[in-house]
Amino acid sequence: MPSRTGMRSPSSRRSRVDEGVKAMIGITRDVIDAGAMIEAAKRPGMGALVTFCGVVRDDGGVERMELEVYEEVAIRELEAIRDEAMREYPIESVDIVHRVGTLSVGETILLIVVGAGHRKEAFAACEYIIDRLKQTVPIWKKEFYRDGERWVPGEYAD
Amino acid sequence: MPSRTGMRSPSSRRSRVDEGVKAMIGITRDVIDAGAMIEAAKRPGMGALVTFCGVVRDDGGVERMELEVYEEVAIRELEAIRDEAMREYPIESVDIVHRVGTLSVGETILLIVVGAGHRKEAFAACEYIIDRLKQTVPIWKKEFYRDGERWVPGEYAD
Amino acid sequence: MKIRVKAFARFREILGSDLAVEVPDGATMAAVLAALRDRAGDESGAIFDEAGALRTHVILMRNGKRVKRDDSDALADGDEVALFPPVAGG
Amino acid sequence: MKIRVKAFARFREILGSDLAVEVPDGATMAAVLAALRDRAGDESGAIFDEAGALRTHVILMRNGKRVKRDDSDALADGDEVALFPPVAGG
Repeated sequence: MPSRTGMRSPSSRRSRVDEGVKAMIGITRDVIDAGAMIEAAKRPGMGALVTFCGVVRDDGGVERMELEVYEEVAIRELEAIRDEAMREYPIESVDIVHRVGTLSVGETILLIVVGAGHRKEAFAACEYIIDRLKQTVPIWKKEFYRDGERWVPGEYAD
Repeated sequence: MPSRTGMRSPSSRRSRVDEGVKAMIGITRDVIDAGAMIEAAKRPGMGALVTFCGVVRDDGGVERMELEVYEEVAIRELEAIRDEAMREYPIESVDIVHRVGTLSVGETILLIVVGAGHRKEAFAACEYIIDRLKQTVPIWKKEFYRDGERWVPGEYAD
Repeated sequence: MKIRVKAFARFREILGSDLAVEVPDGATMAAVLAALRDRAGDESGAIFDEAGALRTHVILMRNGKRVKRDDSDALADGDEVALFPPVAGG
Repeated sequence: MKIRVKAFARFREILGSDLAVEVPDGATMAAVLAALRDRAGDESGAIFDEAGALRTHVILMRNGKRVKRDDSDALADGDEVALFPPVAGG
């Protein structure tokens, strides 16, 4: 059984504490605990947290998914995306945890939490982050069906 | 101590089960459990869940907040907003729980969870819902400072 | 007949919550508002202007539905009238 | 000298993961790619076109940085080359 990953007790080896703010950027093989991540992201100046949760979808009979990662590069890209978002939007925090390994339908693949004083910036930054992540972070998914399998094609040829 | 509210064991008297889908629209005096609500919102066809979490902000020395509600009308407005969102966007679920009573800085005032096949619609619908909610749902907030208090002005004269 | 009145936020602080107003059979919203203006006394300025009319930002409901301040329909015994400032939830 | 090669997703299935390629001192990316084409054998068509060039959608990295397929810099012993198809995370 995988353990649960939240920020209070991060089990990802790649968790980082940056710039005096407990920001988590991570790749994990454990279950992602959305509630723990949202609570841990809160700071007194925040009025709005927007969360994106990517989930294994039952897309025409998918039974499970296997995700693989080029980990060193993925962490660096996630950190770069967080830094871009913090520069481009007036937000207070960005946490991103991406899961790899074998996942079943309904399991959380990815959680992004953006905290801000106000909601417009939190929505815009969160959408920016997921769009960028899908373009640049070296992670791949293979879907397994009852009678076959396929690599999910990338959204961008980049 | 307030108990925790999630969809597995909703403690809000106003929880509703609609149209065969376990959608929660609620007003609660209990702590809102974001993780439980996100997990409960998941359906096999969903690939994306976008969550908005409104939080009591320490805005120039706010110590706590008291929220009051015209409950029958608020529930009806929340249901109307959910129905509008489901009609306007290709999404699969909308859950909205708004807390009232006395809250401290950092506590969750409101949680909106939108589930969809794809992310664009989930973001758009979630932002639509919070914008509408702030215009039409009869809830009011009073901020308490060390040396004073004030009613938060509404965003729209409507 | 008896009209139940709900006031919220600043208006609740002025008027109280869950009050009841006695008006003659066939009375309209105007009669309820006049009674509330009297009740508000010195603090009525938050809700009514100098001429005694509801301030423009005040929202008025009858039985949970928005109505205009000059609604001329006769009220019915047991009706619920609500008045409140602009909403600020979320 | 020895160049470490990482391949991901479909390319890992074809080439294996964490392989090493021996090339002469001073060799460039072209030598590594030629060795990988040989290794891929019958399945090289997923990665290389008929003329033996990398397919346009293939992403190539040297020590974690994107490089062009015709990069003419000499590689160094212990360098890590990575190749993979378009990413699909999130």
